[in-house]
Amino acid sequence: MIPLFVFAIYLFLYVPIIVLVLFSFNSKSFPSPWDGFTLHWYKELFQSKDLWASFTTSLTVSILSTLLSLFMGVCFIYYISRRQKGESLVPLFYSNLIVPELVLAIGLVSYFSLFQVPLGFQTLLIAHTVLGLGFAIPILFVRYKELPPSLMEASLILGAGPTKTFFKITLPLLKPALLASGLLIFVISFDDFLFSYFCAGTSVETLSLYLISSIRFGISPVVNALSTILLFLTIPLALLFFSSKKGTEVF
Amino acid sequence: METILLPENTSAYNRPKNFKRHLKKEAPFGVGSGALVWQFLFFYAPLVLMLISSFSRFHIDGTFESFTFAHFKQILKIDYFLVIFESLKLGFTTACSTLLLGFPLAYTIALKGGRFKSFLLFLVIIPFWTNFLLHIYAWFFVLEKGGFLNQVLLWTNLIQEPIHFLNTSFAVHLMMVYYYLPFMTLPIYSSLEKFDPTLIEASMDLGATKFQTFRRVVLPVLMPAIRTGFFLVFIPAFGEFVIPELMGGDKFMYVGSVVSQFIMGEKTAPIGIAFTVLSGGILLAASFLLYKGTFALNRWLTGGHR
Amino acid sequence: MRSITLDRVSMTKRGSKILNEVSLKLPSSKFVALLGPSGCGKTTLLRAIAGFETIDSGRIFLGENDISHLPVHQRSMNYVFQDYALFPHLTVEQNIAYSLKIQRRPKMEIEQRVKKLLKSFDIEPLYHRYPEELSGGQQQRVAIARAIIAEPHVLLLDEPLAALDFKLSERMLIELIDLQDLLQMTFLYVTHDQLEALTVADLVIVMGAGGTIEQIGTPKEVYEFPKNAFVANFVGSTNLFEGTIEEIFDKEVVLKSTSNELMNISVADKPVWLQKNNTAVASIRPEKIDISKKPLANFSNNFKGIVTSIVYEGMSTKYYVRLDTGRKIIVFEQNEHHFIRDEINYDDEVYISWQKENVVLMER
Amino acid sequence: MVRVFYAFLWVLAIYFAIFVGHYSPSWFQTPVKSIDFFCWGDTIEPELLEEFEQTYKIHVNIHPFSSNEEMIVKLKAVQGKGYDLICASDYAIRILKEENLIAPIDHGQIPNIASIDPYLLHQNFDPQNEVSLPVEWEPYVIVSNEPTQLGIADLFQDQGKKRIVMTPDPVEAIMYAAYTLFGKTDQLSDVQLKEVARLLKSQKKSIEAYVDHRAKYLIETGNCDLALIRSGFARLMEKDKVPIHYSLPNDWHFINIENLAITASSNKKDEVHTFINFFLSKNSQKVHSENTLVFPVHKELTTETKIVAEIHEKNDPQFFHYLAKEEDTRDLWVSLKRHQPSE
Repeated sequence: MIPLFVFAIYLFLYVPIIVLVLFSFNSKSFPSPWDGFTLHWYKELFQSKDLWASFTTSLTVSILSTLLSLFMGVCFIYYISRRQKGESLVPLFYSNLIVPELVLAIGLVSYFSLFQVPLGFQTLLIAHTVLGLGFAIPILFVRYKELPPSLMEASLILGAGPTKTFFKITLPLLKPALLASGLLIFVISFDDFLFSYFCAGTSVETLSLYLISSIRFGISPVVNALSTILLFLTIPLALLFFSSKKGTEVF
Repeated sequence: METILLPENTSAYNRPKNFKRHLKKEAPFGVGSGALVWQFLFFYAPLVLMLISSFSRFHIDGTFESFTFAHFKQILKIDYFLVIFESLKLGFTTACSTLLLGFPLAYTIALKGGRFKSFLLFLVIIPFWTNFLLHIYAWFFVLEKGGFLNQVLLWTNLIQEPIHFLNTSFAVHLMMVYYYLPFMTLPIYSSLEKFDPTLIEASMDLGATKFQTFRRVVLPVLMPAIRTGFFLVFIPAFGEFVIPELMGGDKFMYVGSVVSQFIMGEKTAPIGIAFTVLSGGILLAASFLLYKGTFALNRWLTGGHR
Repeated sequence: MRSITLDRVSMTKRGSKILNEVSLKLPSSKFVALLGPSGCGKTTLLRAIAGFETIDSGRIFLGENDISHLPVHQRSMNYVFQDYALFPHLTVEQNIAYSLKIQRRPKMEIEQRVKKLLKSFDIEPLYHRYPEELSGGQQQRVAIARAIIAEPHVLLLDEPLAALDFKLSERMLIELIDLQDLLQMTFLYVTHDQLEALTVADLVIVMGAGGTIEQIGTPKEVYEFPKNAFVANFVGSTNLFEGTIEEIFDKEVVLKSTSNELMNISVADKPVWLQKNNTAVASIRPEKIDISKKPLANFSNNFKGIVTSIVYEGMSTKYYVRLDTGRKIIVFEQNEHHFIRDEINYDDEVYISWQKENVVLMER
Repeated sequence: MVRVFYAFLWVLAIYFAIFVGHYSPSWFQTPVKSIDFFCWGDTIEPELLEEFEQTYKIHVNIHPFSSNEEMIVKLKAVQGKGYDLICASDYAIRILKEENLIAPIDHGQIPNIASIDPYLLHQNFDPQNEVSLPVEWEPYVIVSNEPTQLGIADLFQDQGKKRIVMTPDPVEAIMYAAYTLFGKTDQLSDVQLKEVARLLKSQKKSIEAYVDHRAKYLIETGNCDLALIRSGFARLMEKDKVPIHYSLPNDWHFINIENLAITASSNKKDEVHTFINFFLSKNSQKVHSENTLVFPVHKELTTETKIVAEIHEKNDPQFFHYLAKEEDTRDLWVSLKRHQPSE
């Protein structure tokens, strides 16, 4: 039923993950083959303070940047719902996908150093929100254009003012797109490496920075344990993303 | 919905334009301008300033000194161009190989998936959504000398002593394909979703073989999606530097690695910026050429003019 | 109930004049049909009255006050959309109660009025369902209920029955007529189906291309006495004879058509353009023409021709006849022969005749 | 015009939301005596800092940097303001002295100087230790998975199938190659630089990776056989019971000394002197060296290992510094990395 070639691709995708998860339970660190089951690495994982510090930093940055991007996205869609000529401004946001992240990251770093802005939590939040806007506005706009205009007109003629119409009709109908783009921005911001590497400076450490320093140092099964947990945290998020019908169209 | 702007020229609204009236009229712009301000302040301004600062020298304490071509002079050397070319090659090979793998994958999921369709797609999404450093880490386990792959090969005695996979360009390309596969698969998948299979039947009825159908009907219709997927992989792959550093034992130099070394050294930052601007420009030119290339390819495929 | 008056409303969009100095005064609490070919600007006119489109010049009045510059939500009128525009994320009950909730009416009153409407539209069991779960007819009823619950002065309907099948739309049409009688609310009903307009409306407004009003009148007037060729041809089908006026008698006129048939037409008054040998157009309805194999006596106009094609539609039959003079005319005959008659079939020679009173003479 | 007004409102809102968050913590901190220490991330352990704060009631703010170049540029940019004490490698001390960004140290206030291993004092970059005092040091060793006695020159010879791990720092790599070709040199001519480049490129085909941290992993998993890295890493592997042998190169002893220096602009000289004295105390040195496996400077602690003895006996330590202009170093490194040996 599923051709062998595709099965091979899935194997290619999942062998490293399986090996990774498997060896998070191996008692001895990797070089020796399977040695014995242990949860030792998970205990050590929960004791390592700075890992969870970086985890919470990443979490707060992603959540904040997602909320900020969505908030500004919704405001922008409100402006478009009130002034149709606003739609000509949407292409301004398409460039976020065209310009390579590296160029934007370097641009931001030099921009901050030019204005003596200290690199830290704020600069990282700014960088991630710029990224978020680049996703939020196009996705919300596509979904907004899909709504039949007669719905908004119906609400207006029934006595609701343009603002009330936006909150009672347009916004609820945008919810699936909000959920889809919100999740997407959260994941991209949480897993982002480039912006953390350049814009976070030395005072803030995100999960990616912690990972890169521990990987540069070498193998430690604690990272295996962390990966297993992160994998199982992603599954509900992906299920949520799938539940909103609009999910797959986002690409 | 037509704009319900109160037309100024009509009689009822010729009262003197006081500030309050104007404030009310522009209120929606007020609400919406947050995103615009953010976009200008933190996207367009940095890029423009980056362009300017790559041509200027600053005093130590940051005040503007003079326009100079010095930064560029330091990087207009053959090695740096070869580095940029290397990055273009890396981007291109990654994009092509992900296309070779991604297309059949997307095709199978979309058209042959049946009941498992969302599950199969779900499996593609998971690696895409977890932190890619974990996957690099996972590949260490697989590729190293005593790694999983070598053990399997040894066990099936296809080889006598372990092959050297890690810290080679093979490992770099393997990891690039692994990381960028979902970027290529998902756009093609979403356009295959909308692809109506009757086109295939129609072409078959008209006597086209499976291959001809594929070449004349399926491929051209999906060309826009392939183009999106291609650039969704090509542009970021060009700027990739973590994968080559970790998987390639930092033996290779790509645009990303050059820039990350410069930017980190404060004194060398302007050179790094100049190099970013230079490579960004070349990337844009290359993307433009490739973009045109896909149209030419499309014309060749269909014989049409689009 | 107040009604609508338009005063020289005109609007251009993307260069073409959609509404051209439209002025009309709608009678209050009447069922008015706005009829016209697609693209003649009737929907745009309706949307302009509702406020969805801004007019370039002219004014719109509801009763006495000028609402041309009021925003949509302050014009106390309502609109039924062609695609119903029911809010997908709200239940039927919430959809109907929407306008009252906006006006922040007390909860009890809302529930009570919604229940009453649900009962009268017999969609009682649906109140907890979502729009996409309903059939076309049910959605239409909910849309109308939602529009009238706040008792607006005017209800604007934009081809509400276009999406329904024939049987259902006929039934809905009758329901609409009863509803209008009950509410005594002014209905402005846009349609491109002239049959629908003739059956439903107390007053018909026929709009021509270029956004101008061709004729306003009762259905009978518009059908029997079209003002010009366009109205005649658009409302029901007709046979048009262009020609020049040969003689003028006191009650009668003889017209020589371009294919030189001579036809005498009885004329009530003598409009100014009725002069000897200037051009005019005569219109004779197909059902007003009699057809038979044998020549018929005491008809004021008689012609001979050959049947070129026959369209049998069960209740009625249409004969396409080419006269000796080469002109093609359509004859419509109800199949209610009580006695057997000789069958008229393809290629037969027939005699065509009609009375001069049934011909309408119109300006060129 | 109103639009500009609204846009400006947003700019204010953003500025307020983003930047007030940044500066707010400093408003709440109770003003206690504090000094600003500009150093590597792991120069000093948090527990030592707490101990120092308990005993002397001085809080130490750590400002981490990731390379000597970054530290030098930042100090120049602010003319040292905002920092009281810095920790810099040997060659950086020479540059800071020339730029007179660092102030003389009052040896009188630091009794612990007496306990510093004399061998580490009076080095050429600061003969009288006038402006700097060593706080930790590390030699560079060759690590391999079987006992061998190699020199740096051997690493450049063809090692057959053996895989080598080399330093990621261009300055170090150039010095290794230069010393192998021309012996002790201070400055390289363009011709010599080209030869260095050719040597490094010829070595590349047996190079496994240019890393320092990950050398430990590559040796553990048998991916490479030889590595030229700092002794700290080698001792870490020894601690993790990895079967390796490490020894000083038999031709050159490269060592790196980290030194403390007081910024010229600092107005808290007394607090800084007490901190330096504290850091040089036997206990702090012991805790620090055990934690980071670097070699302490304290006299009694240094005699532990045979490597230290060997260095003392040879007494010819080499310190890393630029042998060529920064631009040429950079270009060489880019072309080396881009060079594709015909594997």
